[in-house]
Amino acid sequence: MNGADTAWILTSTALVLFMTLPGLALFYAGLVRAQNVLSVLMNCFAIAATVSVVWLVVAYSIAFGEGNAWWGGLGTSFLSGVGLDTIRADTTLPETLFFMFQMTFAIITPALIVGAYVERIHFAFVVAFSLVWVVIVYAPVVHWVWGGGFLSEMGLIDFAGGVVVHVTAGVSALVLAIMLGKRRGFPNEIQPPHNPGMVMIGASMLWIGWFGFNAGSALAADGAAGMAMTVTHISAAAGVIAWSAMELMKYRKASLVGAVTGMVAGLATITPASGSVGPIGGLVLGLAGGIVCFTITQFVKQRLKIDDSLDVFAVHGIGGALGTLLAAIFVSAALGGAGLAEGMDTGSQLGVQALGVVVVAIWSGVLTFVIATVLKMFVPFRVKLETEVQGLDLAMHGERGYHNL
Amino acid sequence: MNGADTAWILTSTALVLFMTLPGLALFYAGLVRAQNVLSVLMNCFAIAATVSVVWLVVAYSIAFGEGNAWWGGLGTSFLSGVGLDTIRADTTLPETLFFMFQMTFAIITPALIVGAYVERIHFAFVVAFSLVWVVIVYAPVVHWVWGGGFLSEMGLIDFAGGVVVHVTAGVSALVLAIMLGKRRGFPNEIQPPHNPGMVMIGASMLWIGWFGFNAGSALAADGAAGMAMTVTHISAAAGVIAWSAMELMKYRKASLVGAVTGMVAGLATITPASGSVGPIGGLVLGLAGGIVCFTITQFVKQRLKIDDSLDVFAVHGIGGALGTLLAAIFVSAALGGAGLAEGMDTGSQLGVQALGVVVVAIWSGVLTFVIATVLKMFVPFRVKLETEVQGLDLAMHGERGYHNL
Amino acid sequence: MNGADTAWILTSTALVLFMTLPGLALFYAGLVRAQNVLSVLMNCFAIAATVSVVWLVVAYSIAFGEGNAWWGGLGTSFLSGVGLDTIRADTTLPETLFFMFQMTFAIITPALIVGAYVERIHFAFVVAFSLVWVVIVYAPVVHWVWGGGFLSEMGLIDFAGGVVVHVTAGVSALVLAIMLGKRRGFPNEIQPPHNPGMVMIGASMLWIGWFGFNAGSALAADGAAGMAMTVTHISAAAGVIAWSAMELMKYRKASLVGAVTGMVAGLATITPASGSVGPIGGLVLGLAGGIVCFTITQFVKQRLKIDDSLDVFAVHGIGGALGTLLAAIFVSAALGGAGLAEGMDTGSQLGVQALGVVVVAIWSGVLTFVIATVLKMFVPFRVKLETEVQGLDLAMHGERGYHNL
Amino acid sequence: MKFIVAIIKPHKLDDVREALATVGIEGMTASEVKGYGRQKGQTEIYRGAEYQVNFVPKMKIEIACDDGVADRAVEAIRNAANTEKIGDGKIFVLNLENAVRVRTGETGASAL
Amino acid sequence: MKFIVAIIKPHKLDDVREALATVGIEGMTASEVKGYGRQKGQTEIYRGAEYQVNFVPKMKIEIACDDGVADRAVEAIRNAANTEKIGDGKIFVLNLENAVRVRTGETGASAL
Amino acid sequence: MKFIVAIIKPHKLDDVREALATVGIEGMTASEVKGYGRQKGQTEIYRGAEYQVNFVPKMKIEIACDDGVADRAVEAIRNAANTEKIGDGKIFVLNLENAVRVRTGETGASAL
Ligand SMILES: Nc1ncnc2c1ncn2[C@@H]1O[C@H](COP(=O)(O)OP(=O)(O)O)[C@@H](O)[C@H]1O
Ligand SMILES: Nc1ncnc2c1ncn2[C@@H]1O[C@H](COP(=O)(O)OP(=O)(O)O)[C@@H](O)[C@H]1O
Ligand SMILES: Nc1ncnc2c1ncn2[C@@H]1O[C@H](COP(=O)(O)OP(=O)(O)O)[C@@H](O)[C@H]1O
Repeated sequence: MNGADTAWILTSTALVLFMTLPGLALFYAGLVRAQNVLSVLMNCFAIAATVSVVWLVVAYSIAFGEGNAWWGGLGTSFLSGVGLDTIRADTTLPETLFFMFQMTFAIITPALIVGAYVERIHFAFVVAFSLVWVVIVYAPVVHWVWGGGFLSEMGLIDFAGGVVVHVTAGVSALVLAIMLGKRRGFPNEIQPPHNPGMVMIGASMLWIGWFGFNAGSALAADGAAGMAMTVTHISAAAGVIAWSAMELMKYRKASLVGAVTGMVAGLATITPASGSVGPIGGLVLGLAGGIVCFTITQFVKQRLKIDDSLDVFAVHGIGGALGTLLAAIFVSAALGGAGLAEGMDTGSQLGVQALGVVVVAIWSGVLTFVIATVLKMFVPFRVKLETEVQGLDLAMHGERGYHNL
Repeated sequence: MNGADTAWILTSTALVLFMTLPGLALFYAGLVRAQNVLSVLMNCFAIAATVSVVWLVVAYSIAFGEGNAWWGGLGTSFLSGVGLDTIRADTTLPETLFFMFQMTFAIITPALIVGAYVERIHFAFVVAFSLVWVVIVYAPVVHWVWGGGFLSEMGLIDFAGGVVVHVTAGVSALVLAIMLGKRRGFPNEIQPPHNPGMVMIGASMLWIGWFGFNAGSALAADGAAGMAMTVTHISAAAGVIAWSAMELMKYRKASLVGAVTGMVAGLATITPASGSVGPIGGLVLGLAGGIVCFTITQFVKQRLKIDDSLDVFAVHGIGGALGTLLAAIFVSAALGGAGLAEGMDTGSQLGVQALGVVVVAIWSGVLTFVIATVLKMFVPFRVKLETEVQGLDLAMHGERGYHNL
Repeated sequence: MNGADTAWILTSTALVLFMTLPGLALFYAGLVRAQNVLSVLMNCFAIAATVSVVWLVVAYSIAFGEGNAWWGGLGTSFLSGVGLDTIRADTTLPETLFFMFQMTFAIITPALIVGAYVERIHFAFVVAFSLVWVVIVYAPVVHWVWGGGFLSEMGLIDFAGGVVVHVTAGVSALVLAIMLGKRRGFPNEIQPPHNPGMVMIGASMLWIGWFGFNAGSALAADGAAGMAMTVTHISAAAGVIAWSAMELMKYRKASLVGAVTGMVAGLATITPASGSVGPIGGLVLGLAGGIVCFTITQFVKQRLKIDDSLDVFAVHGIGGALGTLLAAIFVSAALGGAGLAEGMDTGSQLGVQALGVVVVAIWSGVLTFVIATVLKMFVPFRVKLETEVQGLDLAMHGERGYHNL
Repeated sequence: MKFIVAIIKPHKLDDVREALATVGIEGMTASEVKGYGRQKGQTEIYRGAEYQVNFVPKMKIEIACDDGVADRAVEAIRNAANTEKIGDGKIFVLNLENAVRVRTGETGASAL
Repeated sequence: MKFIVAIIKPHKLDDVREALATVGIEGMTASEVKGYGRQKGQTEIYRGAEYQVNFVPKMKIEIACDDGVADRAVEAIRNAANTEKIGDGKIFVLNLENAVRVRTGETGASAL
Repeated sequence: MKFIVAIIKPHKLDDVREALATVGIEGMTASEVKGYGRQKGQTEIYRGAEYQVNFVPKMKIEIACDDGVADRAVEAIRNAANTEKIGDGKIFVLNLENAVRVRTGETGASAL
């Protein structure tokens, strides 16, 4: 065990949990109507609590157990065999800590999907779906990429979860949004975010927390962590600049919500590449992420008329996929990257990256469709129109977000 | 000195201060009326500032000075004798850092009591009481349990403060609530929380900060810290699930404020045991904490009709005591725990735990009564009815929480 | 490279960025009218993003490149020559991490200036000015003091930026405020802060983050970091007490905004001295900072009638300068400090400190005047009166802070 | 002239606005209010206790109009705001003696 | 019918609501308003400066009722809202020409 | 007596209050409202889409006064609220049958 690495990952675990509680929760809650603010916060909070238990019971084992190329088996359920002094293989960390650090990823990934179905979904479905999804969709993908499964065998570059986190969440979000249908009034009479300041607070926490997400994925306190933090930060900044520039060109105004959305786009894009590229790579990926996600956001909502309400697919799915592909290019030492693994050239690496994205996208999309189709036979899927109109807070949770009378 | 341990405790100190500022402050402020939001924030902020100075001047010395079985004496007042290179005995940390880490506990403990007297107490009393309380009630108990005093001699298990923090605060809160009397309109016309979202933000910060509180109490970046973080997190999650389940059974709705209250219950319960139990223990303690605290909350308010306004006793006092007792059981290696100290069996350990709880509860209750009785001769205790009706913000602090006109 | 030091500075980097995003942004945004809340948040967010890129492109090199006594040259632009394993000279840290840690200072310094021009400045000017200012004003001063430039040669004590951060920002703020002119209605019809709770949240984040700012400036996880954290915290607490005491004497009420402003004053004052003084020094500097800044705040606004809207000069400029001077006194071992550098006596040290403050103040003031004078020929400086009346959020950013209809 | 005060369900505001346009009314003033009546508020829960909320959120619309269109305006509001559920609201008609447009000083119907 | 507008202290809302029930009035509309009058607002302090707040928070209650109960309604409000302190508020009585229940279309007194 | 309802631009509130004082009116009730009329709201942008905001923030002022001063009051409001821009607002005058001061029970003009 290495104490310094342990100290940094203890911190990173706190940072990544902070991304969801309250970071992502606020980011999403500020974007909806005032009558739904609590339901969004509650979705994220309930996912965090229930997924944590499922992670202990079975999901961690499926993701990181011995197992085979496809899954990790059930041998490590309830952390059986893991004690105070157990060190996680191939790391310098106590396994309990590795378990915790990875848990924070398992929490935020289904929480990202919340953005697709806000303001109209039934709370019971949110919890049921998230739990099943983490076990069936997420945990196996983790095993393929980080648990020694077949994608890692093939040499897929996904340092901190472009595929594992953002593609899985983004594609699943798109499928759910289509199945659930549009919010009343979408797209023309949708109200603007009820509290952009809340969105910015959440976004800032996501930015800070992402240091734990990406630099923490080095699993050590060393130069790799330092470089990961650097490219992550530069990419976030570039994403802000790119998105704001697009808005300025289109409306001669740069909005706060736009700026923070560009930040998320830049961060989602750099995530898979944050262990491979250099500062220049971070700059380019951030700019690319901002511009591409801005374009897709409008395409999905205005052309396809799909109410992926908070743009989970356009920002996370596309950003994560884009970064996974670009990693193959900017990993090259010539562009300041860490260099290709031996035996790989840019073409072959790009092939592996593309394969990883496609396989995981299909896996996530198909299984999400199956899970939701089955679940909605047993659990209410969408709320009544009247409830949707009044807002979910009072109807689902017996509370109101703002009391001034 | 060990750099890695130092790095983690520097971080933990920031995390635990973050629990109070702004974590606990927001958690409490969101629960009151909009006209009292600033007074609650100010109570917590003023306590943090003034207690810090008192800690330097005398309280740290009483808690951690050489002294005897009962108190630490005054030898370390103003950190005299402590320099850049002084290492805290029995640790690998600079003593200045140990002083800071412990200070954050001394800040949050009286701040927890704020929940008992909101919306009707006079600000001057809050400050005066908190300072005296930290010196007379809190510091000696710290010495007994963590400073080499008689309870540590007896082998009391209280890793991070179930007795030291939660029982002292909970019992003192109950006594103050009784002495101060009910808020106008209690219990029937009490208004629901003016901003549950603010409560959730604070709760999330408490969750994150609690990693510093419990895992930091390992005073090292090692497997013990990893395990403490794990059981702490699992217990919080279980607390959320338990409380929400109770609400669902009773009202067919799970509220956000309920979920986060369950989280606090789970965290308060695991705190004393977080150095002794394993993941299963964490799960059980969290569930137990959620269910028991839910029940006691209603008993205190609806049966006893005591206006412990934000349920400090029911959640912290009971949770901390429950966890202290259960620690004796789940410490056993058979249940995945660290194992009993030699010479101890479950029965004898349970005896020590019970003794610790009872002694500290009596000490806190009696002295709180004495301190408040004396202080209110010199400092205004409760505000005028008209001030209470208008709200404390404008009357006490010359400010209003929300300006939109 | 030292892993423990690296772990702590990774954390500190996150903490200092957290000071700006969202700490300072919220601190400032809560102080303005509800119609300008987003513009303030956007100013801070846009500064963070754009300055980050400029820091990579050129400013870091000017500040920390080899260079000469006056600037660091352009050799390290785009971090050229810095790889995964490059260690920053005179530290035990990866240079990428040192780059990131210092970047967070480069972000918050221009963001501090935001307080001078809120509610009436044009967004385009904010971005343009901040970028030019970081390159021309800030980066060279960093080189003089921390990059081996002439002020460090002379033995100036500025551990964490009393001169580098607070004097540069404070003086520049004052100059900009004068050039920009008063807000409509200043000083008599200015509205009180629209959300003091938001101010307190931001202030709490500043307090926590300042641990990374000052204790992080030790660039190591050791006793120096522990002592820096201790004196920083004590000074913040003392600042709160001093400011609140002044208010109590004057109005018989202590306000929340006053308390948190005292905290900032205490923190700005200790910043330059946080590597030199002991706990007593921290206590005295905090009290001095609170009292002096309280007095100057009123002098600037009520006597000089300068609308330095959020008191950047009075709190940061004066606090930073005061602390820089007092450092010369409380550094002495007799007062619990680290002791004077050999060859220095209190008088000579005081001379160096005074010189540093004066030189940097003049440099910042004159150049800010020049930059603003030139920039306003090309970029709109102040918004139209109607926009100012309606608020900047809708006009500049096409958004509104609070939607309830 | 008449001064019409309508209390409606908040989400009906846009429908009512559009309905009024069809009868030629292009101006109105809306505000958030809390209503008490037959429709009871939902209960809120807080830490194991239930609270009855007496007042429910409503939208108030005030319209000044010429006597001639008043009846059609009332009818338009009624149809647009009606959901056939308790709590749909009320329409009150008061007499308006005079109206002035601040900008021009026009008075009477021409000020509307 | 009458249209009664009462400006009261916010915390008196529930008392007034109950008082009105005793005279048979089961419906009303309330809203938060800011009042200016003899009662002066408290001063606010901000960084060493004091600000006079001109407007104080009040609650406005609007009640449509039959002519017959109007006087009793006014009396009920007065008694319930009275604290014998400056700023207790005012009650204004206007004439109400017509009332319509959106849901049913009932008009006049039966719409209340 | 008259019951004057004025819809003005929010930042004009203090000017209007002062103007009313000059004609001897020392009491009024203000509230935030949203206005719809000729003046169109600015557009808001959200993630690459533009939204037209139909309602613009306005301030509503209600003043009860004696018949004698009503005209001067209206004039005072007009002058103080006028910016010669669309959206300056409207002033509506209704008849007020009675007024009661809660604290004292005074009625009529002496209650104001
Ligand atoms: N007598 C009244 N005076 C003023 N407003 C009223 C009155 N009665 C009802 N209202 C308003 O109308 C709303 C709807 O009335 P309610 O009795 O709940 O249902 P309905 O409109 O179907 O009769 C109430 O919430 C209240 O705002
Ligand atoms: N002339 C008026 N027109 C409308 N509202 C008024 C008028 N005068 C007073 N009010 C309202 O009544 C409230 C109380 O009046 P105030 O003069 O303060 O005390 P009192 O009710 O004891 O006379 C004020 O805050 C204001 O809201
Ligand atoms: N017919 C009406 N009834 C009630 N309020 C109105 C009416 N017409 C306009 N208003 C109010 O007056 C405000 C200003 O009116 P508008 O037509 O925008 O400009 P102007 O006052 O210059 O004619 C509107 O925002 C609305 O609040």
